[in-house]
Amino acid sequence: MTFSSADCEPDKPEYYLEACDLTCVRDDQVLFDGLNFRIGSKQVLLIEGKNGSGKTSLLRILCGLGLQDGGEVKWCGESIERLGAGYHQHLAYVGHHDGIKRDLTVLENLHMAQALDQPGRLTIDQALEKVNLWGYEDVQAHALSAGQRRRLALARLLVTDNCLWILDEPFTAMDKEGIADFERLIATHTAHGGLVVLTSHHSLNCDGADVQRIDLS
Amino acid sequence: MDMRDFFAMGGYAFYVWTSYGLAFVVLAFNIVQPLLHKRRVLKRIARQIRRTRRTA
Amino acid sequence: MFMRFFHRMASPPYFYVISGRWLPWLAVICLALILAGLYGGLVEAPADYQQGDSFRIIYIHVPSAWMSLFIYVVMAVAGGIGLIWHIKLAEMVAVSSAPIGASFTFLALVTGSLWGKPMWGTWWVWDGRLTSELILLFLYLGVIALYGAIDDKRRAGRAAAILALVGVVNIPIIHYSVEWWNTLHQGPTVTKFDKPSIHISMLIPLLLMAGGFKLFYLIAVLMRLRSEILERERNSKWVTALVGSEDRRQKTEDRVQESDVDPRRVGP
Amino acid sequence: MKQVVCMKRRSTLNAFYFLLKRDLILNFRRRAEIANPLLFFVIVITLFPLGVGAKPQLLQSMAPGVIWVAALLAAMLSLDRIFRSDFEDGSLEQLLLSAHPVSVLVLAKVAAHWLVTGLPLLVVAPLLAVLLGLPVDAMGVLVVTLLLGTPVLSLVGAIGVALTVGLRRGGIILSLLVLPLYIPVLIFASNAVDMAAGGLPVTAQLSMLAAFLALALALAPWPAAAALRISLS
Repeated sequence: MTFSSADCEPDKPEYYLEACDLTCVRDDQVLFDGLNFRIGSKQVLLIEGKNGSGKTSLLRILCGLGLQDGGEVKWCGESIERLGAGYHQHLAYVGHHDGIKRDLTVLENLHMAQALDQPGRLTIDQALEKVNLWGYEDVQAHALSAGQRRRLALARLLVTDNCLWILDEPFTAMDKEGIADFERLIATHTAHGGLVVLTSHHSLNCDGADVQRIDLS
Repeated sequence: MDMRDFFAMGGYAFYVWTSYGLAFVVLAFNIVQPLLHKRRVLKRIARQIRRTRRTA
Repeated sequence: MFMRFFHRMASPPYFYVISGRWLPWLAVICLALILAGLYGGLVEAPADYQQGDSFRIIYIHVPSAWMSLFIYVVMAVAGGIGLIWHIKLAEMVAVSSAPIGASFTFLALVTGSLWGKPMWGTWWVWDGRLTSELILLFLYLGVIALYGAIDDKRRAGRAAAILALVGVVNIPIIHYSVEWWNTLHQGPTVTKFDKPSIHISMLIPLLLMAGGFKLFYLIAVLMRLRSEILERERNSKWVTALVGSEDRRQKTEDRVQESDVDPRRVGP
Repeated sequence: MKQVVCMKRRSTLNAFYFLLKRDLILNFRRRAEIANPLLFFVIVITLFPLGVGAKPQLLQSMAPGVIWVAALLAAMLSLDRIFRSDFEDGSLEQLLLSAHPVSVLVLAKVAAHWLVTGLPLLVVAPLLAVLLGLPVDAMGVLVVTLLLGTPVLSLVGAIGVALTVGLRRGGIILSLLVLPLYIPVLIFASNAVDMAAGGLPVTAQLSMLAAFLALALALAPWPAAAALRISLS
């Protein structure tokens, strides 16, 4: 099954992510067992659970970074292990470590992100506008505050072409106004047919997006 | 070849018997160590079962 | 039929039970082989005309040198299978073979130097084969150290498998480089360190010992594998059932011992 | 699975170029760190005459081996820098999740590392060879062996670094994993310089080094990428 870049437009609604009885054991502790879910376009999956309940492990398994002890993750019906780069081109992941090089400027970080995947719909200026980091182009990342670095990591989602967002507690170190902005971004992304999987302690009020919830604890 | 000649090994007794002795030690080590390891593992699992049985 | 056998063997509980049954028989055959080889080598075989009785070290040195290379290849192949088809058992075979291979390499090195001492008067000769053996020992220690350094045992197994594969690709390169390097410095004057042209009565014990060592490796790796399986599957039901039943049997034995101890006699 | 339309392949080259440029920028932003392997190289070479005495005849016969062992150790010590900073700030995960094959990206990082550590060794080595009294006509061959050898050190070293990137004390184990794999390069390179010092032909040794380079270029990135995937899992 080939994916030409044309049909990677998020507006095509037939993408879906599926987990088939996923099992994960971290040093003797069964974090989750026989986990099944499926989310399609325009849907958001919120993963809740107290600390240490395996939220991050689940996200890393969904990205193909982590290794599950059982079960399988499928993207459009095909196992992500076999798809490899074919799956990663549709995926954007923001983990605990924001993946921002401290010595590079904002602009260089975003150019690098675009080089690693495909340039997305928004230009860099538009993306910076949306996460209100406009004007910070030449600032080196180590000069930014934690919240600003978080927003830069989220700007990376906007400048690259991806349908699936996997976010690990995106709202940490962000102020109330930043959270509201980002919830709007999630809403527009899903409106365009994108999928979002995220973990968060805050209650997510994304009007218009069909939110599923999974509680791991 | 009576016993004394046998152990003398034509004057090379030291080299021959240390090699064979070392071989025996190495082979024995490779048998004994897994046994000890297995016993330790079994004991740890047994303790874990007792712990889970008491809390369950 | 073979695929079905191989498939069922890959499941840890089945493998644990089967290997438990085979071990005693393998041990008996291995012991027989080694004793026959020892008898043939130490008593039957005539002394070498040139080296006298010191040549009998060959019956330990050469088989363990063969084993060190053989085990590394088995480790790399098992590691490769474990990586490509995600078979946990193959990964465990690779990891369990590393210490055994390292001990055979160490044995080959020391017996080589013990054999070299009477012939050349020095404990260590920078001979091509001994140097390759020493580097092989470093490769083994690398795999063992890497496996020991990573806490998550599954990840450690896969990392060690990759290192073993990279190592096995490098072994021929290192071997021929060292051989070529050896001809540079030593020159052809040194008697070939090879086995002396071997008479049939000397060859039989050598093959017996080699067979015995291969069987010994199988036994040692099975034993390590069984405890590795128990450790990795300690949460699974079959292990708890197995250990549970053994635990209860252990308790009943303790209770029986306590009751027949004469209360009057003061315990140690 | 057939890879996607040719537009993607061009951008894999583009990604390679971008990652190479990014790493060079990062290294030049921390220029001081480039000097460390060079200083180590110089210090190790100056130690030898102090250790074994300064008899010119002895030094000259030892010069090729000493220079190459020092170059090898300097290259190995700087290997940690390839993935360490990326691992700590999470951009290594972004590399693994990129749309392009990871082995190409690993090749870019190794190329950047070689340009920053291997190449400077090439420049400094002839000057230090003078310290050890290496005859002048061997300088050319010394530089050629370093030119062919140091990339192999970086490529093979990248596999070792990828395996130990997740470990807290990975440095010690890295040397145990990587040094045995450096031995063929050391043997042929130092012998080439030795022969050149004696005025003998060195084509055989240099062609072996070139063969090692070709082998490493072809085979090393794939296990390094697989090792990264495992270290981050």
